[in-house]
Amino acid sequence: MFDLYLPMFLMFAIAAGVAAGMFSLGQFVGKNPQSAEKLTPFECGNDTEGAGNVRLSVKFYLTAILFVVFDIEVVFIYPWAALFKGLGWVGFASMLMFVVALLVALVYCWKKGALEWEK
Amino acid sequence: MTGFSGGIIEALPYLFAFFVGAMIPRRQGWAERVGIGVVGVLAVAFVMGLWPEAADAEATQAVTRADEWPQLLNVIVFLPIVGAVAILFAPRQNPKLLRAMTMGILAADFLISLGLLRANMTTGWHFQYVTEWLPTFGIRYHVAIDGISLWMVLLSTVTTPIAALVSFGSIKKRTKDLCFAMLLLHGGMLGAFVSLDLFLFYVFWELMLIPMVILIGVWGGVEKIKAAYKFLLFTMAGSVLMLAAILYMVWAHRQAAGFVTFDYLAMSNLVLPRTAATLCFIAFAFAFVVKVPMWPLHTWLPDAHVQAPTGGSIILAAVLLKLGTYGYVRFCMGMLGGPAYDRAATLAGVAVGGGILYGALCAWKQTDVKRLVAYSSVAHMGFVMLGLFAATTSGIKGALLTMINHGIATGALFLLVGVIYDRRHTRLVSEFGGLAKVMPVYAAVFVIVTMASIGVPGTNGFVGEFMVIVGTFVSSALGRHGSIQAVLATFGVILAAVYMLSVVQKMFFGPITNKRNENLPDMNVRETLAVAPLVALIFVLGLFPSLVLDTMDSSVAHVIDKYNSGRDSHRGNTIDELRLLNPSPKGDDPTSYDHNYPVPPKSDDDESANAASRPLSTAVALGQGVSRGVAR
Amino acid sequence: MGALLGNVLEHYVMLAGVLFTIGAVGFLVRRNVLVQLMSIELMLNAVNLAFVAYNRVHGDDMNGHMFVFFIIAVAAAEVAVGLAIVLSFYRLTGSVHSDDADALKG
Amino acid sequence: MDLVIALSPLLAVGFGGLMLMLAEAFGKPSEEGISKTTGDVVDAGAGRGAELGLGASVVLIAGAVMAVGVWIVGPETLEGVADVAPYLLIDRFSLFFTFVLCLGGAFTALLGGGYLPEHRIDRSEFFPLVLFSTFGAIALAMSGDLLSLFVGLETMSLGVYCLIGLRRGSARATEAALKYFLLGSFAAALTLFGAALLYGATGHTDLVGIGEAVATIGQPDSTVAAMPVLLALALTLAGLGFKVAAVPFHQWTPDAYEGAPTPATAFMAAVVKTAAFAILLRVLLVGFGEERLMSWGTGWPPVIATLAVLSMTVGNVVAGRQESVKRMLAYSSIAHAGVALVGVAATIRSTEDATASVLFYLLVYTVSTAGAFGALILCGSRGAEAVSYEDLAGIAKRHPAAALAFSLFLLSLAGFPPTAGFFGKLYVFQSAIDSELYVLVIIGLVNSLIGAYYYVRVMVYMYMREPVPGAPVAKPMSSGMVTSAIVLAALLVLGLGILPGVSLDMAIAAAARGG
Repeated sequence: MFDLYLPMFLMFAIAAGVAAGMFSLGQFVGKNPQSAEKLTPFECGNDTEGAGNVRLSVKFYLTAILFVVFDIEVVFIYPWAALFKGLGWVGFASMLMFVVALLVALVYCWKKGALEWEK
Repeated sequence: MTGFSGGIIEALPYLFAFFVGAMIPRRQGWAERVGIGVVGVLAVAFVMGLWPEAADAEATQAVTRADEWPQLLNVIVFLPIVGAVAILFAPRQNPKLLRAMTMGILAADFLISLGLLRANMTTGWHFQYVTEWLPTFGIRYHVAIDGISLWMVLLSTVTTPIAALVSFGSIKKRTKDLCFAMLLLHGGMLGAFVSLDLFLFYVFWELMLIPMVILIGVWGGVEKIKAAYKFLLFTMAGSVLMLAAILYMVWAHRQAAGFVTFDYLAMSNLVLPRTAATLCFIAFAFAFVVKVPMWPLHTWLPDAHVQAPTGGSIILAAVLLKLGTYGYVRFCMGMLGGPAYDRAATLAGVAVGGGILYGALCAWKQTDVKRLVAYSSVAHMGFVMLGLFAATTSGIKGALLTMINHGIATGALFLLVGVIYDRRHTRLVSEFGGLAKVMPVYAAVFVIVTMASIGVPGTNGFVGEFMVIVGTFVSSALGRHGSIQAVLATFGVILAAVYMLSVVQKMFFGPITNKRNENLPDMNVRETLAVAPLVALIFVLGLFPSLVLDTMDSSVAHVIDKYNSGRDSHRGNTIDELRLLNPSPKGDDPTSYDHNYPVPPKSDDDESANAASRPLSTAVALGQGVSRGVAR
Repeated sequence: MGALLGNVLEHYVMLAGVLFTIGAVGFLVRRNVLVQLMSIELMLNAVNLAFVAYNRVHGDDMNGHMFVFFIIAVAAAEVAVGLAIVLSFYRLTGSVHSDDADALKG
Repeated sequence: MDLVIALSPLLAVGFGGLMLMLAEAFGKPSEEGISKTTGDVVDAGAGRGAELGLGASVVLIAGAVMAVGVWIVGPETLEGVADVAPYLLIDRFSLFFTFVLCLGGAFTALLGGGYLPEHRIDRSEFFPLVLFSTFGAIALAMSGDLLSLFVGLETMSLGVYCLIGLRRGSARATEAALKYFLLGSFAAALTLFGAALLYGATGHTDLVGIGEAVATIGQPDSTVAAMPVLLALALTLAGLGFKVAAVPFHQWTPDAYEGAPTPATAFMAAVVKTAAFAILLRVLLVGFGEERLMSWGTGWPPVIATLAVLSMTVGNVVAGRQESVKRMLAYSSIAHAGVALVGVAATIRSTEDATASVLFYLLVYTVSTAGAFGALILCGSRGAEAVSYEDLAGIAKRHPAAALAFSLFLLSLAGFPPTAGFFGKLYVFQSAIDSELYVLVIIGLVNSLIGAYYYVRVMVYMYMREPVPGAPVAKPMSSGMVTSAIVLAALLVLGLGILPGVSLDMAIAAAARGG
């Protein structure tokens, strides 16, 4: 059983060794002065202002969640699409109800202003 | 007789609903009043529809005696309850109308209950009315009276109007709640006295609780709430155990006879295994002993009386205590005779020692008149229970008579205490002195009622206590203790004289010690009108007790032979024997006490079949439904 | 029986059990609400793994896989609602520490 | 076509929910709605609470009426029912529960219609959420398969999480939602893992298949191992125990009940608990209904009996010491769950009677609790919501009708005779005595004694206590919808109390003929 997966284990081992090697080399070989100026977060050259965790506006969260929720429904449409021929009208009607429910949800979100990006 | 009045009875609920609906005053204009009246009628029709049996009277398969009108008891019990509901719709703003309605309903109820006296009390149940209430549970609406409960009903219909008359005099605020509580309490008590179905009895037994708690709690004295809680929790604790015993007996009857029923006749026909019978007896006895109250569980009574308003404590003393003793006669001695016989001697000792003697000594020490009268009623109820434990004819008759006498005498005493409380707003004996000079009529009435409560020959108290003591002397249930207990009870009578006369002397005779007592007004018309019937009854019953005693003969004899048959079957049975006493009761002849004995339902799905359960098959059917059809 | 060798099924079920216990302990022990959310997701995924492994054994019907689809969909909805609640909780109390949720006492 | 008739209650509630969502999104906000909202996006449903509440209650009452219709038509005769069979079992058992759940949902919608405008909570998403949660609850009550059990459970719970967290402004509501969410999803994960083990052990996900496979444990040719089934039984009991709020899993209940707006609390106490009991009964009686599992020695009855005793005792004792009436009602709902569990434990011998008693008890409990919360809402108005005992002091003088209604529902919850609560309790204890669980009955009766104490304590505050001069006094509010909900609940409580014949036979029929 073990010999079946031997090549895979070897490949993992080599990858891990290379990655670990790069890090440890940088750590032991180079000199890294801990000056205060070096420890500030790097913001492409200009210096930082304001608190660390800036308050993100809700719209980022809203869009991400709406995407996740609506995208999951695709999971149900795939098997239905694969057997489309076999299911006949009953299958079509039930999937129609499913899609209508999603449509109502989408219209609701849209009308409630969840999809507005810039006011 | 029944043709025309039957028609009225059928139309009564609809008329009543229309009258109540149309009476809501705030709506101006006739259209709205008629409209609401019609809605009321429709509501009653809907309720009638829900309960088909009640609509057609002949569904009641039991034909009662020819000369007795079957609906009489229903009218007596449900008039106050329907009246209480009607009071809710009456306007809150004018108390005069509310008081008039309540007094009218109570007076009507009293007059109707006089109709009960017309039938002579031969053997068997009278004015019996049976109808199916919950067939699947074997619960029937089964009401009837016999020699015992007849006088309890009359005592209640006499004292409640008097209590209402007095409390309307002294209580001016929140009259609507007062009327509602009084009427509901009255209906509950009457229902408990007449019901012969254990479930119905339990419903009325609990229905009485809340109005009494409201009476004590809303218009009571200083710490009225503590007293109300105490009263509620004591009684609830008792009735909860009784419910468990009822449920067990119903289950046992189902095993023995095959069909489920809550009926008293069936339950009294049942012989339980020895330990189960004793446990059920303890549960029932506990519920009734709390209510009586007997010595260890009496602490709620003085608090309840001291805090309750005058009207409330009159009803509490006159009728509510009798439910405990009536319950003991009917249910403990009637159904569980065996264990009652075994425990009779010890319980009688408690009744004499704890009730009569301890009660008298406590009364003697009291400074507050109302608390004194409360302890005196503990002593009197000790006499009643002693008579019941003696279980001889004269003992039980004496006990029943003492119950009526105690109701009259103590009711009158509380009424009189209320009279001086309204004037001086204090109940301490030391506050009063030499009232006889200031209030001669009041003093005279008080002395007469004290004579009755002490038991001076010529008044009703004497007859009852004398018969109880004679009964205890010759009782077989008490065995060799009987004579000692009789002697101690007689000594108790003397103690009663001691504490009552000492109070009368302190309050009425001797010089007027307190300035404020100088110009107290004597009893006004309302109070005299209220106490007059009680004083009259004291002398009527005192001189002609046979009026009451003769009617009890057949029912007391019935209780005693049930008690003895229970004793014999209990002594004879082995540990786990469960059988019916007489397997073929004659259910249809009106003169026997087994009239309207519950019969197994004749419907096709035989009751005993689904009693034996089949756990898995029904469960599978439950989930299976039609899912078998799916071929996956 | 599916094509899988008998004892391999135990490996998968063992793994699912271990993952589930990690999620449960993580939920009970950790105080940060977001970590609790993540540990619930971990538990749900452990259940997914168990379902797929068992479905391989009861080969003929696709019950296990169907279950997994529904679990994934519902888990997504649950996360959506959970994050909304955590967000409003964070807005009000300024912290995601579940010990701060002590406004309701008694 | 029969399928549409059979599923009509479910479809009605679902479709009603969608319509309400659209109405809420597209409706024009009422004029005073605009003035109040401060946010830039004016909520279309702002100020529309009353109308949406009415719409939601109409939809739910229609659902209840359809359930009765299908009951009269007789679900056995509709053959279309077989297509959707293992997932949604349309039989008398689920139709009875559909009726009770729709009734509970209708009460919540009515109470919400009165409560939300009064307390300026302008989130009229409340009503579509109530509809979707009831949809999930009905699916849960109908489900005969672990899959639809999970989906129904989650649909109901997600709706309720949002219902609780609706008042975004108040920290208490958000915290209540957070606690309920965390524990609820934890419970769902436990149930799921139990389902996975069951599927693994028996190869079936539908309850009847599991029941038969479990019955073959121990026979020589059986492929089912006992260990995973017992573990699954434990996990499912734990998961459903959370939902039913039995004692060891009840920590979330008081906080969630107190933090949530009162109509949401009524919904949780009535509908969520009833649906959880429906599925608990079905899972235990069908999935684990085999004699060995159902016997007192080896099976789940002792577990259920212990849960019952713990729930009743802890629920009653702690409820007695609460200062807030809402929290007291929360603990009392735990105690009532305990009594219903006594009925479930009683199914070991008299299965039909015990199941019917649990069904009837849940109907009575739903009506009384919804009425009690309604009366609590009626006793408090905008600034002065009635929550603690002191708020209710002396309200009998100011608002006698509300005080009388509240007392009626409290008496029904306490189990006093003329009301339905007494009959429900009596029926459960009678079936428990038929199965010879005497100790359970004694404990139950003693607990109803303790219960009577703190229910009457509320009445004492209302009738016999005067409000403390300084304390804020709850002014009773006047709202047609809340009053109509209370009148309906009062009629049902008294009707079921005095004439329970009709609904009792329905409960027995529902429990007996599963098909």
